[in-house]
Amino acid sequence: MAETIIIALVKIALVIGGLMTAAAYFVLLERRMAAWIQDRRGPNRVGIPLTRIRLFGLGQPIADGVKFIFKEEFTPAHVDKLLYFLGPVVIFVAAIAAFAVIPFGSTLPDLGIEGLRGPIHLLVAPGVDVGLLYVFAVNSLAVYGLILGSWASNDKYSFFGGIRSGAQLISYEIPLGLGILGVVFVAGSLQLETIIGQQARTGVWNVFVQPLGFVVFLVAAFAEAARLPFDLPEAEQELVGGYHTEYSGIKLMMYLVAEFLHMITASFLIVILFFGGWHLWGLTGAGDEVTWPIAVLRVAVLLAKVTLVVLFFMLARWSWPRFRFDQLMDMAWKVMVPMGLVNLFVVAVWIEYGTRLVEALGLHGGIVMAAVGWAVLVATWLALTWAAPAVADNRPRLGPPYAQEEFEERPTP
Amino acid sequence: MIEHELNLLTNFLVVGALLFGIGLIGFLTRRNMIIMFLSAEMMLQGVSVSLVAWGRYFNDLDGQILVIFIIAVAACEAALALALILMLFQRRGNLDIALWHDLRESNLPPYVDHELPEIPPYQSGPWPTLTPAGRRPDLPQQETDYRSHV
Amino acid sequence: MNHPQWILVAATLLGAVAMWLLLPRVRDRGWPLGIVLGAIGLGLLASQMPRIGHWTTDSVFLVLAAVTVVAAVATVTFRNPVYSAIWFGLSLLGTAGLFLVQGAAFLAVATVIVYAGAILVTFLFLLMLADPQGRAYYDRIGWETSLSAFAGAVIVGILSMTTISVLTNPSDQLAAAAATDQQRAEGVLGEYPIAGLGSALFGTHLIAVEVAGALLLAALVGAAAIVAHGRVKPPPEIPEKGDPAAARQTGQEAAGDGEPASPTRTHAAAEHRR
Amino acid sequence: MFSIPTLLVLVPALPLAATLATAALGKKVLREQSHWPAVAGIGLSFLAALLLLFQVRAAVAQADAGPVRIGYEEVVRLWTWANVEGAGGMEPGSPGPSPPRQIALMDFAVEVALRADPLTAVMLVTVTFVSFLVAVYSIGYMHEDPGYWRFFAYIALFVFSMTMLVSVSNFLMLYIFWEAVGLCSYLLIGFWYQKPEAAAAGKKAFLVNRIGDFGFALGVFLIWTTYGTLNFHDTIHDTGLTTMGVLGQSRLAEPGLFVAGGIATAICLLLLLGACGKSAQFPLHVWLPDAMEGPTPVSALIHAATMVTAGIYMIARCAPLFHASGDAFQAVALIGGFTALLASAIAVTQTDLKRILAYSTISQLGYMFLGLGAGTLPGITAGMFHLFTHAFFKALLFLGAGSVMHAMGGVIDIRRFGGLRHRMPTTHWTFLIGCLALAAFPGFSGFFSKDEILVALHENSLDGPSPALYHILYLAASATAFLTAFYTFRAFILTFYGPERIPHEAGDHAHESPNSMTLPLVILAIFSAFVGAWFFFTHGFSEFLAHTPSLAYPAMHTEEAAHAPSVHAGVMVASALVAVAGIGLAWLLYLRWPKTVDRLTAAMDAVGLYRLSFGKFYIDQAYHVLVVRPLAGLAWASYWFDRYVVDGLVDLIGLAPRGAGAVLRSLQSGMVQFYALAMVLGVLVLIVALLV
Repeated sequence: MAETIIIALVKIALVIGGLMTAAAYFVLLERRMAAWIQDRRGPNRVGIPLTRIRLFGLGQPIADGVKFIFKEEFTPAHVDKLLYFLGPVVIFVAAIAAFAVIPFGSTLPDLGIEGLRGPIHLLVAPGVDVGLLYVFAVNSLAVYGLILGSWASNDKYSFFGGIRSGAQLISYEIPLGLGILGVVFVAGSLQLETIIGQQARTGVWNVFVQPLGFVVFLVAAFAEAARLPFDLPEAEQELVGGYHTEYSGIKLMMYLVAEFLHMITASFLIVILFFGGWHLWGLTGAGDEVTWPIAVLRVAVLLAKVTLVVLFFMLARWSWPRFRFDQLMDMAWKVMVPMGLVNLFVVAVWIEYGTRLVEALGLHGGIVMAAVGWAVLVATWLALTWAAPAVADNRPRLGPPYAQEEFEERPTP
Repeated sequence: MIEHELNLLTNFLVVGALLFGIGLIGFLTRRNMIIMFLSAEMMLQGVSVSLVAWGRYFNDLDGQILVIFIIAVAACEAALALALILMLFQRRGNLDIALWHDLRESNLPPYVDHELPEIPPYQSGPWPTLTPAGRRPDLPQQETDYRSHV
Repeated sequence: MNHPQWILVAATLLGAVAMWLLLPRVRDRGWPLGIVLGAIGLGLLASQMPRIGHWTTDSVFLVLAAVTVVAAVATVTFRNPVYSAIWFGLSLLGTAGLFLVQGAAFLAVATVIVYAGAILVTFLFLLMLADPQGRAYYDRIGWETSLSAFAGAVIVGILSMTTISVLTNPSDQLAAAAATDQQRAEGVLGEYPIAGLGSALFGTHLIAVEVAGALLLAALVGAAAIVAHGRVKPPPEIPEKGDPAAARQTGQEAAGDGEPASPTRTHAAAEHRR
Repeated sequence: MFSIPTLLVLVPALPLAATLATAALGKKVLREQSHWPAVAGIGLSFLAALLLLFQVRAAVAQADAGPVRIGYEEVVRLWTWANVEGAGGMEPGSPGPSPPRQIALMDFAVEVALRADPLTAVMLVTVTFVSFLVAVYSIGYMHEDPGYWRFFAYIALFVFSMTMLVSVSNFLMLYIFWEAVGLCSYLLIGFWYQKPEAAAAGKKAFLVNRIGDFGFALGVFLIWTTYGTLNFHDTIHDTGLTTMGVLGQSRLAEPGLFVAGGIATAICLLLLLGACGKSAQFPLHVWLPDAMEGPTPVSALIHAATMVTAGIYMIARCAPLFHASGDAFQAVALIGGFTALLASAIAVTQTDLKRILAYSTISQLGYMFLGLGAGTLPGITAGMFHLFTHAFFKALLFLGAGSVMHAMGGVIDIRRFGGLRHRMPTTHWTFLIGCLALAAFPGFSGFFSKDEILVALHENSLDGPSPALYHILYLAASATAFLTAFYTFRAFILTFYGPERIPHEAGDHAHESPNSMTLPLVILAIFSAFVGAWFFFTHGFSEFLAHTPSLAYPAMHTEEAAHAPSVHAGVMVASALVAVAGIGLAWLLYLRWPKTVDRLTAAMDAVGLYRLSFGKFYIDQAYHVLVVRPLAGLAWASYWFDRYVVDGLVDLIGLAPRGAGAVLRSLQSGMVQFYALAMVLGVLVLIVALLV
């Protein structure tokens, strides 16, 4: 009992520490990437203090953190004090708590410590049956952090940002769920470990067989993480700083870190659900029995994949302009939800009939399924571009039709 | 272990009853339509807790399934209630349920609050005042106290 | 009526008085006394409830239950509706925890996702949009507080008394109907409870699922229709902050003569056409 | 081509078509030509009736040669209007012997059937002929009336109803057209409905008729329960079995099949009540004089040929029933005699020309009742014969009076005009013929028909069931004859002789009427003069009528009545003397000694007789006091009771919920939470009640 608790505490400490560090350095990475894309240098000076060693600016995150922590904790006079405090705490806690069920690798072999028999799972809370749903639940609580903070700030820019973020996050939770439902169908479980295990066992990553679900999930994950092109809540050109306009100091840091943690969470989920998690063909093996090299390799593969996805996030930030808010909503309800439903339908039909058919025909299930998946993606995409060209049309419009109707004199009932 | 399960059931049922009763009180007394709605949802929560407890006691998944349906129905209810409350709010600019008593008997007078509570005055903080360039700011004593002198 | 039941009656009465003191009234003095009395009443109630078993389980349950119930009380008693909503969210989290204690993990997660994540957030939106200051007069006047508090407390008291008295001395039938731990470990507390839930949901209750789906669709369409077509006129002038009389005045006027045509609005329409 | 069934249908169908055409087209299309459909329809109907008469005559002759039947009849079944199987309530023919042939008695089958027999044929000819002449006359009389088209629509409808009434073969259908005739009379009497008197007269006719109709309806019910059928004729079923009609030939063949005793008397008295209403006999005669308010052609139509004859026809048709009861005929005779005397006594003093004629109509109808009341075949045929002749001369008189009225600008009071014989020669001569006929001057039609009635009465007084009664009635009839002659010529002399006086209302109208009005007068005058003598000396009428099944009833044919009506010289001479005496008295009094009239009047008034007669024996007033006032009082009492007692109770009952509602209304506050709280408290109460 006590050992279990100790192990759990160790895991928690490792996860939090690692995550904070990772978030800090991802900030640096993002700044450097931005500089690279914009053809400037970026932060490259801060190294080890009191020396001339620069280390490519690797000291910058530490300096930023110190600055955040020691800055004056300024609370404006017109805010709702309690909620103003509660906002960043909620979002930070939610962002951290999501990692309770996210695996960082497969397992470690037996350590040989008395009282600790069996392999050690590389996640904080192993065996949670509702793992994926837990992530969603915690993620949905993060909205509170945004809107409470924004409302408590008693500032119109903050409030606009909070309202926008709330609407956006709630709306995109639906395509997010629809995107993963196909994966859950195939794996037959909500546990992330099981999902990875299924992909590793068959050797077919879900991205190959369910590209449509992947597209839906990827877009929704971008929106959930409020990353550009979906960073409406904190659109600097419109809303000063969005929901955290009035924040400073460590509270602002909590918001920023939480935002990065969301991105990291999304990356983990993308990798785990669609890119096979720790699995890499011919390198990591597929079974539950692990040796030390295999275990380390799996962790490395997983983290490498995650890093790649994070890099993709950052790349995307400087590649696409921001959506307008009505386009954002149209995208969620008119494009993503139908696509998710199509994906769900195809997967359900495949599981019900397709596998048996393929077996009867003696074909390779994975290849056929991948062909079907990509065909569905192409067909859906074509249908959407034909049916809803306005979604892809970024030109300014006069607004929805009823806006004109507003000026019509209606008979009072 | 039947003792354990029985005690568990008792405790959860009492908690469910408490939630139900508090929600009931809230529904009856609060005049904000949204709070009334939340109170109604709280009553549903109380029922859900009881259902789950009974389901566990009898080892019957139907209790949990009923709660799932409660959640689904609550979602529908929330959608419609939100739309309706929004409509009502747009018409009266107010969330007070007591304004909506048009269906009363025609010769009854409308409901009027005879006494209104004292509302604490809004605490306005010190606002910065800007002075023209080149002059020393003539700040009031309060603000000069509030600002740190560097 | 024996000794424990008198304690429960006392707890009920205390709870009624405490709720009355806590609920918003015109002159809302006495809420500290209400907190004290409510705490005493809840304590009395808790003292009469049987302990579950191990102290860890007990303490986990008690903490969760206390959080849930206190948050619920705060929900209905707080003057600021935004705070009420936040407290309700906390109450929901407590309920989710209670579900987890019961072994209903899926329900816990579903409650958080649906209630806290979707429903409550949208209502919080509306609250924030409708009353940005949280200082409306109608949140400071309860309606029939004494009678309602009494009725609610009596219902809780009767339910608690009945529950406790029946379940502490269960009839043979009730005791026999209980499942064994073995059964429970294969059923509701099994290794994959969600799988069991899913198969029950889509097996036995398939038609109910279909009906619920149809209901959801209908509610979706209905809500969209209400919002899209129910808009008759723009909201009237939002009254001065902190002036409940003016707010009430506006509301009464609107209540009085139905939907008066807004002259400025017509004028604006004419302007627009020109 | 013109077989009996075709003609039988054509006779009523043509007026009906005329009605529909006039009603549909009259107001907008025909306008001033609205008389054409009615005149053409009724004229053609008359031709059809005439043809029918000849066909029937031929058929009667053949029937005489053929196998022995009870009279002659031919029934045309058009369709079955209603057939309720097993609707009857009594065993078939239970009061009398129940022959095995009677089956399906219990079915309530109402056949729309028309019958052709001598009685119907004669009636049809009379009705259509007089109606045709009246219609022609109306072309001139109603000229420029705003309701011109409406008038002819009503006339045609009236003729349709009357022809149907005399030709249907079912008591129910008879009743229906009985009512239809009443409706038409209401419409026509109240034709000038803007005039309050006309509207009141129409209403009065309708209401008084209702009393008689009610009796008639009860009689029909009683016939149904007694005989189990309402058809006159026998019905031969497909199975070869026969349902005996009430007046069917098979029943007539065996006199024992008629129900006798109290029920029969009740039936007959009820039917008699109906006949009294329709034929204006005492005590229901009061409507007829008031009916003068209608247009004059209407008066002619009602008095002469159509409405009032319905009662006579019905009693003649039901003669076997009356005969079966035994006493009923005496009641008929009593009412007839009394009415005849009463009406003639009233007519003596009246000053309104049309009113004199109206009372004379009542009186002559009483005469017909007397003839029917004799109960013997000669008596009945005499009554029908008098009806036949009376139709001509009374129509003549009315139309003549109308002509006078037309010329005098609507003035009808005989005291205000006089000496018109030079100004209106045609009217004068035709009116004279009519008066002679009415006064039963020897040689004119009225003399022969009236004489036959007197003969029948006289024979009954010699040997019959109650000779004393019939003797008194004979004397009364003779007195009536005297009075009739007197008042007829009083009116005639005052109108056409003496110094010429013309009321100022006449203006330049005081001249002879147009041809369309005088031509019918001439025709009618010719018939009035000669038709009686013709039939009297050929005996054709009585013999022909005797072939009617109802009248061919064996019991009627007592041994001395089997031959044609005898020429009873004594009675004839007496009646002739009486008539001449009456005429002479009138001539003396009003042309020679006008002063004596005043003295006589004063003398009579001294004992109250004049006033009594002039006031029509105060029967209307008596009705007012005896019937109308108590009814009004009762109605007022009922109103008071209903208004204050019943309504008060109801209001009281209504007040209780209102009071409760006033209390409970405050609960309906419209506040959502109030309702919720009420629900919660209710649940609480239930829980507590359950636990305690």
